[in-house]
Parts: sequence; C-alpha cells; structure tokens
Amino acid sequence: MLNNFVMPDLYPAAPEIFLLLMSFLVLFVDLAFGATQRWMAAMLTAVTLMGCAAITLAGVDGQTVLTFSGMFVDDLLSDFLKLLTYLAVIMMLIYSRRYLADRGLDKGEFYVLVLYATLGMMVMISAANLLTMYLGLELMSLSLYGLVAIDRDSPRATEAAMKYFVLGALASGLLLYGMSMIYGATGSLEIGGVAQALYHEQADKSVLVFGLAFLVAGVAFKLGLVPFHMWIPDVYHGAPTAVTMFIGSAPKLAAFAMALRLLVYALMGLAVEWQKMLLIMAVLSIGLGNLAAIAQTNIKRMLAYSAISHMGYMALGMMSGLVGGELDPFTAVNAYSSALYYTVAYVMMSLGAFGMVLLLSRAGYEAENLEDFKGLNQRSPWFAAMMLIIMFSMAGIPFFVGFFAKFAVLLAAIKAGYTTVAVIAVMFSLIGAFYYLRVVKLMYFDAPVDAAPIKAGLDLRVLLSLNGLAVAAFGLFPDALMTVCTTALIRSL
Amino acid sequence: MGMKTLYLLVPLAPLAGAILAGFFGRILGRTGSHVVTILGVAISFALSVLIYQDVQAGNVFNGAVYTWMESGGLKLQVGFLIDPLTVTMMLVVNFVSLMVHVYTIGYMADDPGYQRFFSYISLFTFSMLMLVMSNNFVQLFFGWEAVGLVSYLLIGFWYTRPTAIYANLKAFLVNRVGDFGFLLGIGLIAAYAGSLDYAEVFAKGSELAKLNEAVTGWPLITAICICLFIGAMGKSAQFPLHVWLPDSMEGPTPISALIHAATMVTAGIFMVSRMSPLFELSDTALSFVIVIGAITTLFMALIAIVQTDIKRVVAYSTLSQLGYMTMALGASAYSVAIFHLMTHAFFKAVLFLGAGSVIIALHHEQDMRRMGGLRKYLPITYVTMFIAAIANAGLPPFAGFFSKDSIIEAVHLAQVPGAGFAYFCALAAVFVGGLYSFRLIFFTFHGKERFREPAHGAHGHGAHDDDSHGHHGPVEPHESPKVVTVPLILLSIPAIASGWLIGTILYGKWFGDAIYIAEVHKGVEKMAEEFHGVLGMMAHGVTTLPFWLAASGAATAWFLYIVRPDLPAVIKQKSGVLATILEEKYGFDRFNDWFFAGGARLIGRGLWKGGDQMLIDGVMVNGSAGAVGWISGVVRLIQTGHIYQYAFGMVFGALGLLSLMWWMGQRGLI
Amino acid sequence: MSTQLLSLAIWVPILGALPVFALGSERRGLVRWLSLAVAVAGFLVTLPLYTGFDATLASMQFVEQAPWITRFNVQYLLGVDGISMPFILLNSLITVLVVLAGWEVIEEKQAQYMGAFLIMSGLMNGIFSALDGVLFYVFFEASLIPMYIIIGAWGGPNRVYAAIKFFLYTLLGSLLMLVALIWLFLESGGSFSILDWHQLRIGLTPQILIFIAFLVSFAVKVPMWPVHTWLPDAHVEAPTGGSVVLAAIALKLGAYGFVRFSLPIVPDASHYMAPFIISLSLIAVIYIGFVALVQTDMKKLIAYSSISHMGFVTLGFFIFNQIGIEGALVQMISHGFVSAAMFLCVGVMYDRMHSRMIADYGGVVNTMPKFAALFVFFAMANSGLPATSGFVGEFMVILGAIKFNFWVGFAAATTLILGAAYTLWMVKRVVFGDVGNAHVAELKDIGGRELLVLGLLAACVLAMGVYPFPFTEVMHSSVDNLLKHVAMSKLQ
Amino acid sequence: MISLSHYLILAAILFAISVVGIFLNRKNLIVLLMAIELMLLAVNMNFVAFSHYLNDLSGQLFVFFILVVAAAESGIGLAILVVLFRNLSSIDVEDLDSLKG
Amino acid sequence: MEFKTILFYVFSTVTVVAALRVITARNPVHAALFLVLAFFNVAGLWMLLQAEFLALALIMVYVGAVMVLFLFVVMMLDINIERVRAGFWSNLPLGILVGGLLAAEMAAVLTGRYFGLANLPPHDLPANHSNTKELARVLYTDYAYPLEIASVILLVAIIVAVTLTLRRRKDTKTMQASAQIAVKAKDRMRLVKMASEVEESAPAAKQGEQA
Repeated sequence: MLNNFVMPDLYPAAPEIFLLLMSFLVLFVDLAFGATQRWMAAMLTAVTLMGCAAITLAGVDGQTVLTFSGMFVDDLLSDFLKLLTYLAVIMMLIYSRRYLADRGLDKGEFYVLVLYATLGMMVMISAANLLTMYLGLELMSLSLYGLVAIDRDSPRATEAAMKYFVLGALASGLLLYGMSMIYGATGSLEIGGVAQALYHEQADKSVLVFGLAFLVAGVAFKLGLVPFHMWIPDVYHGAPTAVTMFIGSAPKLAAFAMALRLLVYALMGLAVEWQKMLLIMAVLSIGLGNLAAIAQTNIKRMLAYSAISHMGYMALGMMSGLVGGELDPFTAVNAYSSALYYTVAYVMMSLGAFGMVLLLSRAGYEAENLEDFKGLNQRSPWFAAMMLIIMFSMAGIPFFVGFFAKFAVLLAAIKAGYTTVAVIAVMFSLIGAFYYLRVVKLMYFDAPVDAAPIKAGLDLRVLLSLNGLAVAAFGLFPDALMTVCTTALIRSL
Repeated sequence: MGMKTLYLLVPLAPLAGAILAGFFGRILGRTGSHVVTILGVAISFALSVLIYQDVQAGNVFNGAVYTWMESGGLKLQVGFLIDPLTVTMMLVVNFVSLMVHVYTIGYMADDPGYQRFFSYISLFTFSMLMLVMSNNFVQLFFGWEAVGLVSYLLIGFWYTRPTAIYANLKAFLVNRVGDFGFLLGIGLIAAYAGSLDYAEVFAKGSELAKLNEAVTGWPLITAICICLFIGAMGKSAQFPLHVWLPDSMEGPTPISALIHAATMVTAGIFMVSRMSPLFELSDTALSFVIVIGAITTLFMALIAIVQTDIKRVVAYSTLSQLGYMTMALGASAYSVAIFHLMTHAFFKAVLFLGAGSVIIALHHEQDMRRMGGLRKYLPITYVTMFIAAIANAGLPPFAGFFSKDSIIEAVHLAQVPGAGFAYFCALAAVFVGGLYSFRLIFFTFHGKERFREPAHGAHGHGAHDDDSHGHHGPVEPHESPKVVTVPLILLSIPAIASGWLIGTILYGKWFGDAIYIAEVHKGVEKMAEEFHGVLGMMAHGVTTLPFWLAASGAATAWFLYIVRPDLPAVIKQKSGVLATILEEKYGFDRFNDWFFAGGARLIGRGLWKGGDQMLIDGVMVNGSAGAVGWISGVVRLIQTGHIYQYAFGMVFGALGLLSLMWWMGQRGLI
Repeated sequence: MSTQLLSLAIWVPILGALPVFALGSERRGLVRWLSLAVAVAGFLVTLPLYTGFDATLASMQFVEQAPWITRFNVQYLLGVDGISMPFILLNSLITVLVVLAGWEVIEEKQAQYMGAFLIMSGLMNGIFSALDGVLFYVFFEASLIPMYIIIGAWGGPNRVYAAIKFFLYTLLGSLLMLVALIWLFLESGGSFSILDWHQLRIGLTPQILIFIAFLVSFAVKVPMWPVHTWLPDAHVEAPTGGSVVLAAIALKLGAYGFVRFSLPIVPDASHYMAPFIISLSLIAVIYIGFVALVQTDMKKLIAYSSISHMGFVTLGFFIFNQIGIEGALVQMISHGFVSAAMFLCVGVMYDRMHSRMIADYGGVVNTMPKFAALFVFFAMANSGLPATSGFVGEFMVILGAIKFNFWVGFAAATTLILGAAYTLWMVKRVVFGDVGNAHVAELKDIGGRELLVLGLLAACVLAMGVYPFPFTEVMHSSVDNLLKHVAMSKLQ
Repeated sequence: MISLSHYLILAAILFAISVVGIFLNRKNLIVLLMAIELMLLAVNMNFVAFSHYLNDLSGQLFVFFILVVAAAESGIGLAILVVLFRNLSSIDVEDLDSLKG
Repeated sequence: MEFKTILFYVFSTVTVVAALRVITARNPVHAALFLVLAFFNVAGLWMLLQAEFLALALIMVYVGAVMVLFLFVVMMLDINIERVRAGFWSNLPLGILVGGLLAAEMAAVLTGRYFGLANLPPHDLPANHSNTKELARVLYTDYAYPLEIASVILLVAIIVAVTLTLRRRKDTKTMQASAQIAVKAKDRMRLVKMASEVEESAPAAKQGEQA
C-alpha cells in the first residue's frame, strides 16, 4: 500500500525546514548557554531568519510549485511575503533587543517562540489547503499567546494573553466551523479543489455562503476588523512593547495571505458575497478605529485602534476585486495588489511607530503614554522628524508611503464603483489625522517633561532612521514597491 | 522738445519735487525742499502757459503715453487729452498751487513737518494734473483717488490731533462712497462701450443712449451719468456727501485753500463738464444734478451763518459755491460752471489764505468770537479778504459777480425738471451768501478786539486746547510776512479781474469742442445773445434781483454785526429749533456716526460674534469636533475590557454576517 | 537654456533645506546666511521662467515629463502657462523676504524654522507647476506639513488650536478632491494628466459632483465663506513668516485650483454653480468686510481682509469673462505682495512690542516715521488705491462683474468703502494720534534689513500698480485658452 | 434513517451552546475554556459527519489535527490561566478588566 | 425506528443536555465532568459515523488527558465555588436569544435540500474496513506536512506551558547545563596571594583602635 508513496519535493519548503532545524539549535544553545550568554540565542535567531531569507531568495523563480500532496504552495507571492516577514521579524528583534534585556525577557524561549510564530506565518503564507492554513494559524497564534504572556509577572500582560487566547480560540472555532461547511459543500479541503468546485457550481450556494460567513469571521479576527477587533486594543496595550510590535507587524502579512488564499484563491466564486461582508466590516473598522483612537492617551492603544482602521482600509482594497459580479482581471489585480501594498506599507509604518516607543523606553520605564512624546523635538530633532514622517504617513499625507497606500486602495474602491464608500473612508481618515497630528503636536509644540537623554543603542538608532527614511523614500518613489506587489500577485494568481 | 514731452513734464515736474522733498527732505533741508517743490510747480505753470498758447493756436492733443494694461478687448492706456478745458484747469491748478506753495513758506515756517508738507502739496499738484489731463477714465480715476489720498494725508497732517485724524478718515471714507458710484459708472461704460477712452466713449454716446441696462432695466445713459455724478458728489462735497469738507478744515490752512477750495473739490465739476457729451444725453441725470446742486447751495449757505470758526465759515461758503457750480452743470451751462470754478478758485483761495493769515496772527486761534477789530493790525489781509468777500457775495465788478450771475441766469433758463426749485434756491442763497460773507469780515476785522479777552469756556475751540500751538495769553496781532501777503495780493488780482474774461470764456468759443451741449439745452446760447460786454452785464446786473439780494445780505450783516452786535444772540434765542438745526448742521454728522459708523460696527460685531464665532466656529467647526470627540468617548465604552462582551461582539458579528447573507438572499441581491 | 527649470525651482529649496536642518540651531549665523543663499538661489532659478516665457503661446511651457508611478500612469509632469508662471516667481521672491524677516526675530530652533519655509517654498512651486493630478495633490497636501509645524511651533499662545484647525480644515477639503481625481483618472481611461482631463467629456451630474469635490477643497484653501474661519486663527497664531507665506501664497493655491481644475475640467458644472460661487464670493466681500471692521487684533483684521480680497478672486473666476479672470489673477499676485507686506508690518511692530492688539498702539508715526510711511502705503494698497497693485485687480474684477451683472458689480464695489474703512480705521488707531503709551514711546524705527524687505515689496506694489501691463501680458493667451475651455460644453 | 442534516443540526446546537456559554459566563475562566472545547467538538462533529457522508477521509484527518491543536490549546490556555491566577489571585472573568477603553 | 436512529437520539440528547450543564454548572468540577459526559456521547455518535479511530482518540485524548488536566488545574488553583451567579440569569434571555437565533439560522441552512438523504445517502463501509488503517496510511504520506506542523504545535505548547508556569525553586538540586558549561576554571579555584606574616601587626591594630 505504501508502494505508491513518493517523496515530496522538499526544496520549495526549504526555508521552513531550515527554520525548524535552527529552532532546535536555538533551543539547545539556550539550554547550554542561556544563563550567561543570552546574546547567542538572539544572534542565532537573527542568523536563522537571514538564512531563511537567503534560501527564499535563492528559490525565487516566479514559478508556482505545489508540494506535500498539494498542501504547500511556493509562488512569487509567498516568496515576497515571506521575505517581508523575515525582514519584519529581524527588525523587531533589533528594535527590541535592549528593551528585552532591560526587562529580563530575552530568554531563549522568547526567541524560540518568535521563530515558531514565524514558522506559523510561513505555513499560512504557503498554505494551499484549508488544513495547513489552520495549522499554520494555530502555530502562529499559540506562539503569540505564549509571547504575550512571556512577562509572566505582569498582570496586564497575562490579562492580555488570556483575552487574546479566549477570543483567538473562539475565532478559530468560527473559522473551523466555516471550513467544515466549505468542506461539506465542496468535498474538498484543497484551495484549488474548492475553487474548482465553485467554478463548476457543484456545491450548494446557501451552504457555501453559510460557511463563508464563519470563515470571514475567522479571517476578520486575524485582520482585526470590526466587530472582531476587540482583542487588538487590549492585547496591544497589555503585551510587552516588543511583543506588541511583533503582533502589529509580521502577522498582518500572514493574515493578508490567509485572506487572499481563502477568499480570493479558494472562494472567488463567492466574491460578491464576501465583498459585501468585507465592505461593511471595512467601513465599520475605519470608523470605529479612527474614532476610538482619538480618545486614547496610551500610544500603544492608540496605535492599536489605528491598526484597526488601517486594516479597514486594506479590506477596502480587498473587497474591490469584482465589479458588479463580473471578473475583470485588471480590476481584480489592481484591488488585491492595492491591499497587499497597503499591508506592506502598514507593516513598515507600524514597525517604525513601535520602534519609537521602544527608543524612548528604558529600564524600568515604559514610554507608552502619549505624554512621553512631549518635546521630543528638543530632545532629539532627528528622531522627532522620523516620528513625524511615520505619523504623517499613517495619516495618509504625502509624500509618504502611507499616502500612496491609501491612494491605491481608494483607486481600487472607486474603480469597483464604491465611490460613496471611498468618500466615507476619506472622511474618517480626516478624523484619523487628528490623533496623528496630536502626536506631532506633542513632539513639536510642547516642552519636554522628561529631559532624560535617549539611551538607545546604535543599532536601534540606525534601524529606526532607516525605517523612517524608508517610509519617506517609498513615498517619494512609490513605483518600485507597487510594481513588486503587483507582479507578485499577477504571477501567483 | 516736442509738445508731448512738454505735456509729460507738466505733471512730472511737481512729482519730481514731491519725491525729492519727500524722500530726501532731511538732506535737502527746509529751504532746499521748498525750492525744489516750488521750482517744480513753477516749471509746470510755465509749461501750462506755453501749452495754453499752443492750444489757443488750435492744437488739440489726444494721445497715449503708454499702455497701462490690456485685457478682454479693453485697452487701457495712460494718455493726455489737451484741449481748452484741460488747459484752463491746468492754469488754475498750477497758479493756485504755486501761490499756495509760496504762502506755505510763511505759514508753516515753524512746523516740524515742513518738508513733508511741501512734498504732499507737490504730490497733490501732480495728482490733480494727472486728473485734468487724462484722456481716459482709468487715469481720471487714478487722479481722482490720488488727490483723495493727498487730501487724506494733508487733513491728517497734524497727526497727533485726534480731530485731524478723525477728519481725514471721514474725508477718505465719504469720498470712497462717491468713488463707489464713480467706479460703477466707469464699469458700466466699460461694459457697454467697450472702451474707457473719452473720445471712443463719446463717439458711442448716442448708441448708448438707446440702450437699457441689461439687468436693472434702467436707461443706460442715465444710470452711467448718475453713477458718475455720485463720484462728483463725493469729491465736490455735494449734499449729502458734503459732510467731510467742513471737518477737513483740521488740515493746515494752505491746503484748505488749495485742495478744499480751489482745486480738488472742483474735480467733480470738471469731471461732469468733461463728460458733457454723456450728461447731455440724459435729462434725468441733469435734473438730478441740478437738484442736488440746489440743495447744496442753499442749505450749506445757511449753516455758514451760524458758524463761529473762521475756516468753517469759509468751508460752508465753499460748499455753497460748489452747489452753484453743480447747478450750472445741471443747467447744461458747463462753461459757466468752469468759469465759476475759476473765479471761485481765486477768491476762495484768498479767503482761506487770508483766514490763515489771521490765524497765524492770533497764534492759531480760529474762533471768530475771539477776534474782531483786526483791520488795523492786518491791513493787507483785511483788504484782500474784503475783496474776496465781495467776490464771494457776487457783487459787481468782482469776479464772483460775473460767474454767479451767469449761473443764476443759466438756471433760470434751464428746462430740466427741478430747474424752478434750483432757481429759487440760487436766489435765496445769494442773500445768504451776502450775509455770511460780510458777517465773516465784520466779525473778524471790525468791532471789539475780543482776542484780548480771556478764554470763555471751552466751547467752539476746546478741541484745540491740547494743541501745541495753544494760547500764549493776550496777543498783539501783527501783519503776516511777505511770503504770506504776496500770494494774497497776487491772488486777489484775479479775484477782482478774472470775471472780466467772461466774454472770452463763456461766449467766445473758449472751450471749443471740449464741451458739448445738446440742441435742446440752449440756455448758454440764449445768454450769449443777451450778452453785451462786461460793462453791459454789470449795468444790467445792478437792475436784477440777485444783485439786490446780495446787497441786502451784506447790509443785513452790517446791521447785525456792526450796528447792533447784540441782536444775533437775541435772534438765535428766538429762533430756537431753527438755530439748533443749523448749528447741528441738520444732524448729518450725528446721523452718520450713529447710522453708518455705528451701524456698520454693529453689523460687523453681529456677523463676527454671531456668524463667525457662534455659528461657523461654534456650531459647525467646534461643534462637529466636539461631536466627534463625544462619539469617540462613546465608542470607547464599547471596549469594556470584559471578555464576554468581546465574545458577544464577535458572535453577534458572525450572526450579523449570516443575517446579512440571508437577507441579501431573500432580496435576490446575491 | 536648461529645460529642468521647474524641477530646479521645486527641488533647490527643498534640498537646500536639508543642510540647513543639519546645521542645527546652534550656528545661527551660518543658518541664516545659508538659508538666504538657498532662498536667493531658489529665486534666481525661477527668473529664466519669466525671461524665457513665450507669452504668445497658450500651451504649457518648460514641460518636463518622466514616469513616476507606472502602475497608475502617474507622471512627474511639470509645466507652466501664463497663469501659473507668475506665482512661481512670486512664491520664490516671498521666500527670500520671509527668510530675511525671520533673520533675528526667530530665536528658537531657527534652523528648523528656515528649513520649513524653504521646503514650503519648494512644495508650493510644485503645486503651481504640476500638470499631473496626483503630483498636484501630493504637493498640495504635503505643503500642509511644514505649515502645520510653523504655526504650531513658533506661533502664539493659542497656536495648537490654530495649527490643528488649519490642518484638519484644509485636509477636509483635499481628501474629497482626491476622490474626484481618482474618478477622473478612471473616467479618462487611465490618465492623471490634467491636460487630458481638459478634453474629457463628462455628463452634467458627475460634473457637478466633481465640481463640489473640488470646491470643498479649494474653497477651504481660498478660503471662501463659510469655510474661512481657520484663516483668522491660523494667521493670528502663526509667526510673521508663516502669516506671510500663508497669505501671500497658500491662499492662492485654492484659487489656482479653480482655474486649473474646476473651470476647464467641468465647465458645465462651473456655469451651473456659478451663481452659488458668486454669492459666496460676494458674501466674502461684504460680510467679511463688516467683520474686519470690528477686529481688535491687527493680524486678525488683515486676515479677514485677505478673505475679503480672495472673495474678489473667486468672483473674478466665475463671471467667465477675460477681464474678470485676468483681474482675479492680478488680484492674486497683488494680494501676494500687499498682504505679505501688511503682515510683515504687523510683524515689525510685534517684534518690538509683543502685542498685536490695536489698542496697545497709537501714534506709532511719532517714533517710527519710516515704518509708518510704509505702513500707510501698504494700507492704501490694501484698500485698493490706484497706482498700487491693489487697485488693478479689484478694478478689473469690478469691471468684469458689472459686465456680467450690474448688481454683482455693485455688491463687489462696496469693498471700495469697506476695505478703506477697516484698513484706514486700523491705521488711524495704530499709526496716527499722539504717542499712545510708554511702550510706543520707546519704539525704534525700522532698520536696514526691515527697510529692505518692506521697500522691496513697496517697489513691487507700486510697479504693478503703475505698469501692470507685463503682468497681464503673459496671461492673455492662457486665459484665452481657459475661456475657450470654459465656453465649450462637455456634455455629450 | 439519520441524515447528514441530523448530525449537522446537532453540531449547530452544540456550537450555539458553546458560543452562548462563552459570553454568558461571567465568573469562571475555566468554564470558558471548557466551552471552547465544546465548540471544537461541534466542529469536529461536522467534519466527521461530512467525512462519512461524502465518503472522504480528509475530513477525519482534519478532525485528528483539530484534536491535536485542541490539546495544545488547552495546555497553553491552562498555563496562561495559572499565571493569571498567580498575578490576580482570581480567575473571575469579571476581574479581567484592567485593559479597556 | 432503526436501532441506530434510537442511538443517535439518545446520544445526541445526552450530549445537548450535558453541554448545557457544562455552561450552567456552578461548580467547575461538575462542568468538567459534564464535559466528559458530552465527549463520551459524541464518541458514540462518531462510532455511528464509522469513525472509530477518532472516537477512541477523542476519549483518550480528551477524557484521558485534557479533562484530567482541567480537573487538575481546578483543584490546584483551589478556586472557591461560585457563591452567586450574578449576572447569569439577567443575561440569560439575551444568551438564549442570540444562541437560539444562531442555531436557528444554522439549522435553516442545514435542513435544506442539500443535506437530505436523497442527496447524500449514508455511506456504509464494509465490516472489515479499518478506519484506523486508512487514516494511518495517509497520515504519514500525504499528510506528513501537517503532521510535522502538528508536532511543532505540540512543542510550542510544551515550551509555552513550561515557560509560563515553571518556577525554579531556589533550593532545587537539578543540574543546570548552561551554568555548568559557563563555568570557568578561575571561578572554581581562586589563588589568593597573601603577604607573609610579619611581626609588626600589633602596632597597626593599636592604631586602628585609636582611630
């Protein structure tokens, strides 16, 4: 019976395998040197990610390859997203190095969990089967739950972890229920199989739509769309800033991949339906995220609400693929690549923003209140300028990457005929501009309350500067990134 | 040197003087400043005489200097129209200006703003010349506003005086009301004639007369003329825009003579005469003009009777005289109006400068009640002012007689509606004119020497008490220096004699084609038929009503102020309300202050507080910001921190998505 | 001749700002001179735009074209015509003056102050020369950032409120414009070129919607009643330089938007909406005139006067005749000089007394005669005295308005009275009279640098008033072309 | 005969009960975790039923993996619970409200 | 009625009741036990669906491991049994409403045409069919990849659980590998150079006393 077994092609999954192996090494090294040589685990983690990047880069060929019995897909999109994921994670590691050390959180477990969360994301990104999607999601989520709680003596962090856990489990329950319905209706767990079944209209539509609602709920939870957003403010707020930064960056890429693979690749046949759902959630997210952010005094919480609204904009792009039920390849690519572009831009800005919080934090002091940004321009004009760039970029003011992201999304939405929605979206971004402006106001117009010099390592300073400049540079020359996003999508569809 | 260069030099010479004195006054010093400015005006005057001769030879010039702007088919150029009317004005303006320049050397001798003053009056001369020499409406308007500006600067010359800076603002704003109309008139011309060049516009006059204004439906030419005349009302201080002129007496006396008597205020008269080809096409406009002129003539003259400030008496007299000119315009007797303008320029300049001489002599005392008996101290001033007063009253053989009599005759002959009323006003004003002219003379130069008495209360001159030129106790008046008296004498010569030019100016084709009179308005032609030389006119004049009215006015003055000086107070007491009305100047100032100034501020404050701050900012802007903030606070409450609430939210969301799908399925939307 | 002139005009100040920032606030002397050098260089590179401009052509000149965002066919497309070219020169000149004006006055963070203005200058040149919708928008919105910082960081006591109000108000407008731009892109089959849009045929309803979207954006920027209330606040709180740039240039952006976008792209809607715009403009002229009358703060008064003057600009555009439009453009340039000068004058006084309240002054002429002379001159220009630039535009617009409709002209002409009233009343209370108080008695007259700045502006004001021909000459062809577009219906 | 529907409806009821349990429970976090297990059970029921009626094994495999994940999940959940209890000395759901707004 | 049908109804009724009790029980121990009951019944249902391996796995994994873990935690934390279920009853109507609505909407779809017997008859497998064998065959071939991931998930669970809950006692005697590796020779033995004893120590001490 096992005669017909063929060894799967492992090469497309080389990065995952490499990461997994290296994670064992990290575990071992931590066991061996963890007590004294803590930097080794961190260094090894970074090396791992760089190795992954090298492997992924070497494997970029623009071909779509399925392996592991069609459960794993390696295409240009997955390569692109994975590379971005590595980059985001490495940046997170550099940003948070000092923060973790100051708080004694730079344990080997931290790095291992980061690696496994990354692995989970990679699995999600490359998932070609509902099962692997689910497993990747769980791998990522479970690691993240652990990371949120890693500062185990902090009541706030454990509370956040508990909330994240319960709601995450509920969300995966909803997702699973949706998957079961899709499976029941189409008889397939494979993304391609589901798409085929839908294409041939073999499945009952009402069941599919029924499953779709649950599936979308699960996806929306990962993206943080209203009303599945409630975990975001509390988790962002409660988790250690380094972990918040982690949650706020790379997983968004994975969530995007998940949304794209499930909704577009598998359920394109139900696009009319899920577009409607996303539309409502997008508008609600943009509205609620921006409105609630105004009232915040904690910058992590504010950024959390801002993340909700940003994901709303992303969803706006996501839901603009189909015009009037007709599939027009150009429009569809336009819409999904705008959503991808938005996600990438958001991750870039989010890293920078949390990087600023980490920059200002020091041992025994969390610079997480907005007040802590007061008079930053006098303490450090350069970093105030970086924060200014990031804030205006988030507000969608040119010449920064955030503007072009919004621009692309709005263009997609209007092209799909959602002009009214676009108007609503821009009106809320006006409200949103207010709280970003407030940060700039604090930095530039107010006198500093905390005159302590900024004690951050050179690595953090350089990276943060590069991050801020990248936000500006990708705004001045938006073409390259946009083209890459579009190409990755076209070649992978 | 071509004639065009000469034309250009006429305004530029005073301008050069003004610039030199203005920017380099400190370097040039006092003497240097008055030398350059007087030189500038003198050159200008000399050239004017040359140009006059050229024009007499029949050389009329109409040409552009440079293109100011071009837009929408409208070519606006700066250019000159040199014709008899222009030249007359140039001569008058330059002559009076020159005299005033010289006079100023004495009058302003002690003033710290000496150079500035010379710069201003030279600048004024330049502006006035630009106004009269213009061949188009834009340049006219430029000159129009520029003289207004200089007038503003000069009225407020003593800028530390609150009354002066109040008066100059008032003058500017009231003038602006006139300019408002003026600009509308120009706009209508530009819109319908497609040009702002005099010649082109006049050529289209008859076409315009056939049109109605597109939006309002008014007869176009009437609308244009009335709008233009509103401008003239502002500048020439016609009722009800006359209110600024008496207040303008806050300025130094030389400019009262130059600007507020001889030249600037007559710009309106000149302008209407210049526009005669248009005004002639609208009887309604002429009727309007004559009525306004009539009202101004009589009612301003009445006020002059009760004034005690010597300059204000002259000022109200000026208003009245301007009313005469306006009436003449309304009666289509443009040449007569210009003629009166000319004679008036001379005698009114004398009156003002004489008054100034008196004021210097009494150390800046202007209240006639604190004068009297000055004739033996100021003989030259007395004589020249007496001459001017006679001229002002319109008694032969002085200049005023000829021009004023001609006006009354022209009004008598006029056919336009309102002419009858105007004729009555003109006659009444002659009597009043005699009265106030001689009241001025008698009050000032005859009677008791009241200037030795201590000040009796603040009434009438309280405003000047804080003036640096305040009283220095009892004074011994003495005649003014030569620079003051020589201009007086020089000016009183034309005040006597310029009237004798009546034959040449009115009936001798002096103005040539510069003034157009329609076939139906042939009053002046009729007068020409009846005119039999200067002596004949005098002889005839003595037999007419105006002469006797003027004479009786003078006699009344003599009776009241020489014979029975106690009577005026009694009359004033008896007349009660009437006197109060006159003293209150019919309540115009009070009304304007209350209604226009107060009203505007009230509206402004209402719009600002109510509109901007409350409605727009309060409700719309901050209101919506507040609403957003409030909603934000509410939205925040959704995030209760309780897991079960979050879970409920998620479940509810999933349920919502399901229900949405179900609902859409029902509606067939999917 | 280099064809990269426009790029130079944009990027010389912006890139020049970077070393200024880098110098930091310690080396003030160096910062100032470097800023001045950059500003002057920025001005010099714009001069060939005028000398090399062919006034007979209606088409865009000095065109530069390069792909920018290939996916959306967004181009780095620059070019100027007779309408936009003068503003680039004006902007660059004003920048020089602003740098000079901030020479000694700005004590804190001078490098940032100067740098912000230089960046602002480059961005605004970008707005005036952009021929691509997105490029225009990007410059348009990016210019909010330096202004926000300028108002907020160097402004008066209520600066934060003013800065945020300024930012959000203007952002409100521009966001709707973005939607309209995208709509036009899609409708035109994938082009962001403004010139392509000029040829685009659009139905009436979308035209009106687009018009409204543009209107909100430009109306806020102009600012038109009733979305003007950010301006008095922003002006009052901004430092002198900020007020100058705001009044002289930033307000023109909105008006410029009308001629570049609204009129030629949606002519039918423009005609349709003209009565509405004209009404708003007249309200701006009259209503704001009255409001200005009762102001007690000089800057506020001038700010309101700016609104009133800008009412003339919008009025001129929407009466659709050449003299009106050219008058409006002239008014824009003139207002650039005059309002800049007025704000600088207030700045001169503020630097000495640290008060903008009219009541705190009185009799300034006694202690500052030179300054007073200039101030009165600019006040006269502000109230539209002939032979100053203030007259030319007003005059043309009024002529155009009367041609359009007598009553419109009538209402517009009331500015003759109102403008003089509020300006001169302020002059009366500030400049004239006896020395108001001990502080006024101690005032020092303006020094050489201030005299240079104000004198330069006075020369411009006078030159433009006496000989506006060169200013209007360059506009004719472009305005003709514009009118042709406006007259041509785009309905199918 | 028992049709697929029967199983699905049973699963739906279980699912509804568990969901209601999650948001109705305001006291004990452990019960919350149990409700989650119940929910996964409902999903598993679906998969098994589908697998049976579709005669497709992949559904059962999915269930297998869900069981694995559920075990891991409850392990982590309980670990967090223990940590939480150490910090708050309570596992009342209502006490988890320091993060809000 | 067929026997299997009766079984189905019995199992499902007990399952539903047990599930209800899970969420309503006052005592968490009771809740856990009711959950066990529910699992058992579901396992029975799966037997009906011929998923024998999963049914057994469910019992072993859940009842044997997970539920014991739950109970263990309940006991360990020594949580007081709730005194009052404040809020429960007041929120119940809402719960019933939402839960009922959810179930109703789900049922409305699931009773539909598609899942009836006509479309999908039950698929009775031959008696000798080994469910376990079938599963095992694909689990290690086609499903090798998910299996690997699942193993990592379990690893993560271990790591997280250990990281979070393991508190090293100070007096623990276990070896610490990293500490052992990190040890250096100089830490073990220290050579102390001492000055040789000299006679004059007494005066120095005296000085000390004086000071």
